[in-house]
Amino acid sequence: MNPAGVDEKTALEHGLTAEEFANFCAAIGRVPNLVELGVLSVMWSEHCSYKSSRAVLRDLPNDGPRVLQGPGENAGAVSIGDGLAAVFKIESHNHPSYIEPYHGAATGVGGILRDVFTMGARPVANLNSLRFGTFDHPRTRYLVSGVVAGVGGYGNCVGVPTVGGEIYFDRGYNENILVNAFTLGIVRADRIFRAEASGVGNPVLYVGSKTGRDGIHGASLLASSEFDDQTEEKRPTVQVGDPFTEKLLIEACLELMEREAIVAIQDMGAAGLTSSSVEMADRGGVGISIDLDLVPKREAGLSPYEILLSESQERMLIVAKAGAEEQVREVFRKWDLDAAVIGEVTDDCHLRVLAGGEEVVDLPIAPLAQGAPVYERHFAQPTKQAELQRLSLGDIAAPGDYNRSLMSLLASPNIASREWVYSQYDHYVGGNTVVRPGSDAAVVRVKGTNKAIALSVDCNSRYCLLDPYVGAMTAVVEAARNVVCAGAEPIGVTDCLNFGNPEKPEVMWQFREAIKGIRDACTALSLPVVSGNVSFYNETDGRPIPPTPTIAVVGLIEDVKIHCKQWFETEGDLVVMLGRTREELGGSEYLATLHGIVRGTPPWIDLSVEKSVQAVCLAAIREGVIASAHDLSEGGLAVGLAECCISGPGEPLGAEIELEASIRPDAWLFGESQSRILMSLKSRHLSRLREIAGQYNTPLTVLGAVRGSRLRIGRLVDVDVHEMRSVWSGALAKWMQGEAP
Amino acid sequence: MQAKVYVTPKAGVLDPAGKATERGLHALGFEEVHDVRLGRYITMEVDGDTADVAARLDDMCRQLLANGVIEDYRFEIGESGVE
Amino acid sequence: MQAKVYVTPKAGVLDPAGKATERGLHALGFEEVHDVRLGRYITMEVDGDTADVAARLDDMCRQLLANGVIEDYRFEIGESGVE
Amino acid sequence: MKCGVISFPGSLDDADTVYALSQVLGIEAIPLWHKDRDLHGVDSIVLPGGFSYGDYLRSGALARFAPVMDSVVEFAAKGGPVMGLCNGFQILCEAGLLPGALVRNQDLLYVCDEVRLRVERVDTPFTNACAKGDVLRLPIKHGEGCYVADEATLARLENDGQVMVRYVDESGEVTAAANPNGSLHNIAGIINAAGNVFGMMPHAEHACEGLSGTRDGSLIFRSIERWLERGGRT
Ligand SMILES: Nc1ncnc2c1ncn2[C@@H]1O[C@H](COP(=O)(O)OP(=O)(O)O)[C@@H](O)[C@H]1O
Ligand SMILES: [Mg+2]
Repeated sequence: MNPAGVDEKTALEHGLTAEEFANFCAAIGRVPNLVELGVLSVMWSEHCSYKSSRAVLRDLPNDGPRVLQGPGENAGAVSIGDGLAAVFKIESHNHPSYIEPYHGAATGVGGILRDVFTMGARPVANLNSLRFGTFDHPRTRYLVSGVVAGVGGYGNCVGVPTVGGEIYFDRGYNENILVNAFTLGIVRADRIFRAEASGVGNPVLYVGSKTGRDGIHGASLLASSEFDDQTEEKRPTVQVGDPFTEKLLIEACLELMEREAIVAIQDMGAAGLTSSSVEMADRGGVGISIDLDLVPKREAGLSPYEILLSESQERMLIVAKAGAEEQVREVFRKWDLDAAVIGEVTDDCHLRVLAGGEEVVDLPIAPLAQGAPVYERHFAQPTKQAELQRLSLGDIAAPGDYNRSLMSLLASPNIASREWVYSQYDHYVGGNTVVRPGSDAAVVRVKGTNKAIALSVDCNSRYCLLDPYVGAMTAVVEAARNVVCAGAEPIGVTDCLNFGNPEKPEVMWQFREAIKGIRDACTALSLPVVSGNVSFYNETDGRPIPPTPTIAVVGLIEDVKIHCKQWFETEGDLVVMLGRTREELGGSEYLATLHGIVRGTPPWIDLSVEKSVQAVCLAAIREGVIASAHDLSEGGLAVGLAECCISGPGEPLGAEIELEASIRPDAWLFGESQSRILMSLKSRHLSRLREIAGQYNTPLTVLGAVRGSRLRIGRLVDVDVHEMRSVWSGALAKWMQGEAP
Repeated sequence: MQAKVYVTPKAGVLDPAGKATERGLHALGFEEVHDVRLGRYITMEVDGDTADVAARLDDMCRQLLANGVIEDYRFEIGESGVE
Repeated sequence: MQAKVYVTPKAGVLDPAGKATERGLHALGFEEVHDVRLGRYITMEVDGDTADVAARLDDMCRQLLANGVIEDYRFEIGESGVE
Repeated sequence: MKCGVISFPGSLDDADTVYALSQVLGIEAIPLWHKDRDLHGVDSIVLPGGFSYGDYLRSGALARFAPVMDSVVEFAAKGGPVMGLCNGFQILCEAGLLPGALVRNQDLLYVCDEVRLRVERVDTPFTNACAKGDVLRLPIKHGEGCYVADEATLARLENDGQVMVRYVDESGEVTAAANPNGSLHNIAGIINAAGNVFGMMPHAEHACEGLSGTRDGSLIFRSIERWLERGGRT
């Protein structure tokens, strides 16, 4: 055992505080050596230990009748009946994607896929949630094209359809973009695999790609410290993804899982071999001993430190049943992949690592894992918050020309059609896609059943900046509403909490407020949060990003045939709106785009009203009384109507809408009041819809009808639908070419 | 002038394409090959004289032709039409 | 020995990647470039002596490294470790 | 009909093709493994889409050396119907069973979309259930679908009617706007001179069940079925 203990200075260089280092030394009764310090530093990094968030995250509801696996495993799982489970999780890859957009985004997709199939689930759908700076920033176009190409490059080649997502542009992300990737998989409920090592003497196998110097101190440390001018030096540590190998790894692992060979399995993500072995041992209350000489390597001369911390992609760690080694090798040989026994499960609850016959690590598991610090960080409302929320509508002039206002909103980067993005993603592979990107939620059929899953991911970070509590609630209810508009019952949530530096009281305040918002919204809608991810230190030169708690909601459709899309179907149908429009313009896209104002309070949410609105919509779709349903979000009623006219695959349809001028017209047209859904239906179904709405005493307004080839709203708006479509659908491509549409 | 640009994966950076190609060559019976690395070879005509063409090419490589994070590049400048 | 293989689009065959790269360079203000062609640059270590390595490389190119329908190839063989 | 569907490492639409054939169209589908030369007595073969061997060097370049391909070449030489979709098309070109090649899309972007295809020939094993000039709706999803060939080859393809399907607009017209990847002459699919090897970029297998709209892909598989039932005549 190499005794050369390290000093405090080295510990600080590894991102530990003096106190943390002292505590650990006390816990193990000696000073760790350099390799052990490397292990400690990644295990105690924010990324792996959740030391700043764990205490707060406890507030999130994560239980419910459908929950099969809550937070704590590689991914969450909820029952969808028929003995099947939906396994899903969302994860961030923000800093790597800023440094190398293509491979950063690609390896983000690869990582989340492994989290899901490591549980035995076949990945069937991906979503991606993206945030970039504005187009006047010199790097934005480079970052957007790289990230989108990377998400597609990996997902398309690995054979999992990318069926939805979101993309927003805001100054606040100019130097710190967000790339959050979501994967959903399907597994037999009684065949869920977990990462809990057990069985002293069981072999530990390493499978997948060989180990190289990739990403050493990459994800773990990158994601745990702010960006500064030193960042350049971290560049070479960015990993490169190999989706082809991942595809083979998926097939090999799922095939092996059909046999009775596996005790526990876990992907090697951030902090690779170290975190996977420590976490597996910790969950099982056992020890693990591995010999680095047996690890398949890509290049010569890797030090024990490098091998333990390497973040080479497409690798998994398996605890197999004693005697099953050959079975494992056989399956991986079939798929032309490496499989090597590198160690075994032990009873001493230590991590022991051999290299060249020498023991280079001998650490007790407990202090590395549960022993990680938990901080109650200080929090304080930003002093400017009240000022930020002050908005006097009186000073805001109503537009002279509402047609032009609508057109410029349709061309704005945050509202324009996302087709430029999702046309670069395969949304057919797997053969289950029912509703492709372009409607409120994607719908994916569950093979072998009549069922389908609806998916949406959402977050309006402008709302979150103005009021993180309301903003986070909105993210939950909008994602749920999107799923409901497709005809699905929301059954589970996963969240990706992207925030600034948690050591800053203002950021911690934003974080705590957001958690409260998610908690209250999920509780009201009885939605369990079964998995998630926290990404702190999203700052550049001290400026935090707008708080961005991204929420993905998974919904269940009992009969795949009974689902709904957002666009108008037939000339002559009635156009109605569920919910009520209030005079709310705070934080709206309208104020930001047309008045350059980002302030005020975001639209308020009455959770009981939201609940009723969703219940009415779901009942109406299930009874088959409505032809289309579209949730109202950015751009409000006018933009929502426009999208219903032009977002369908066929010829665009017009509409004649009456104006209800009870409030100021721009608020009525472009305000973003929550809990509203636009529907179209046959007039003969109106009375039935009224009854349903009545049962939940939910306001229902008949706005007009689908008619002609122009969108007419009172005497304020009158535009040709083809004109609208060409502007809306071409805008993002134009922004990407550097032309403002 | 004629310019030839060579873009290669940085040493140590994973090169899945090279890896797959090496495997393919082995499968075809070319066991004697190893360390296969796949890069790009870009040829172009550039107006201007050697000195400033070199400077411009360096810009092109850094801005577009090579990805400095994972790739190295070098270039040669010669008279047009000469192989 | 070290081998360098150059694979280039045949003259007359459409080279969309080269065209797109040229457009990209022009967009960045490098108007002086034209006839941009995008090819592959493959390096590898090969055991054996020059003579038979050359023959083997030619096989590799014809069978795998180049697609004769749209691409030309040539290669150089040198001592390992020499740039 | 007993249709073989080959799985190469990195094939992605192989399972979907087997599903479309057996579960949707009620046609017997036999999975074929790349390492296995045995064709298990199939009477038709589909090379599915995907990224065989990662498509890292050139799409389709490595797959053509898989052991099963020797049997495919033999099968094709005897006149057996062989169809390559997307990556399968690329493999058939690399294997020299079809002329020309498929290179990066004109704008270098991967494209996933639904396209219109005009059927140029119906006296073939793959299109006899269509009418000449029919406009089919099929999905595409590829990054290297730009069909290229030298002038002589192109001329021969056009003169001998080897162009099977072309990208067109709703009204069936060949336009630049309807061309999703820059393919010469808007070519989406071609057939060999002997008339038994067919490759196209669009995905017939993803347009059989009609989950997200079109069922036009089933026409292609039904054509093969009919052709076989008629003892190899259209
Ligand atoms: N990055 C992306 N990847 C795939 N699909 C996307 C992406 N961004 C947006 N979309 C799709 O575009 C459509 C519109 O997105 P969005 O405006 O966020 O819808 P909503 O406002 O209803 O949540 C949705 O179908 C969404 O899935
Ligand atoms: Mg949204």
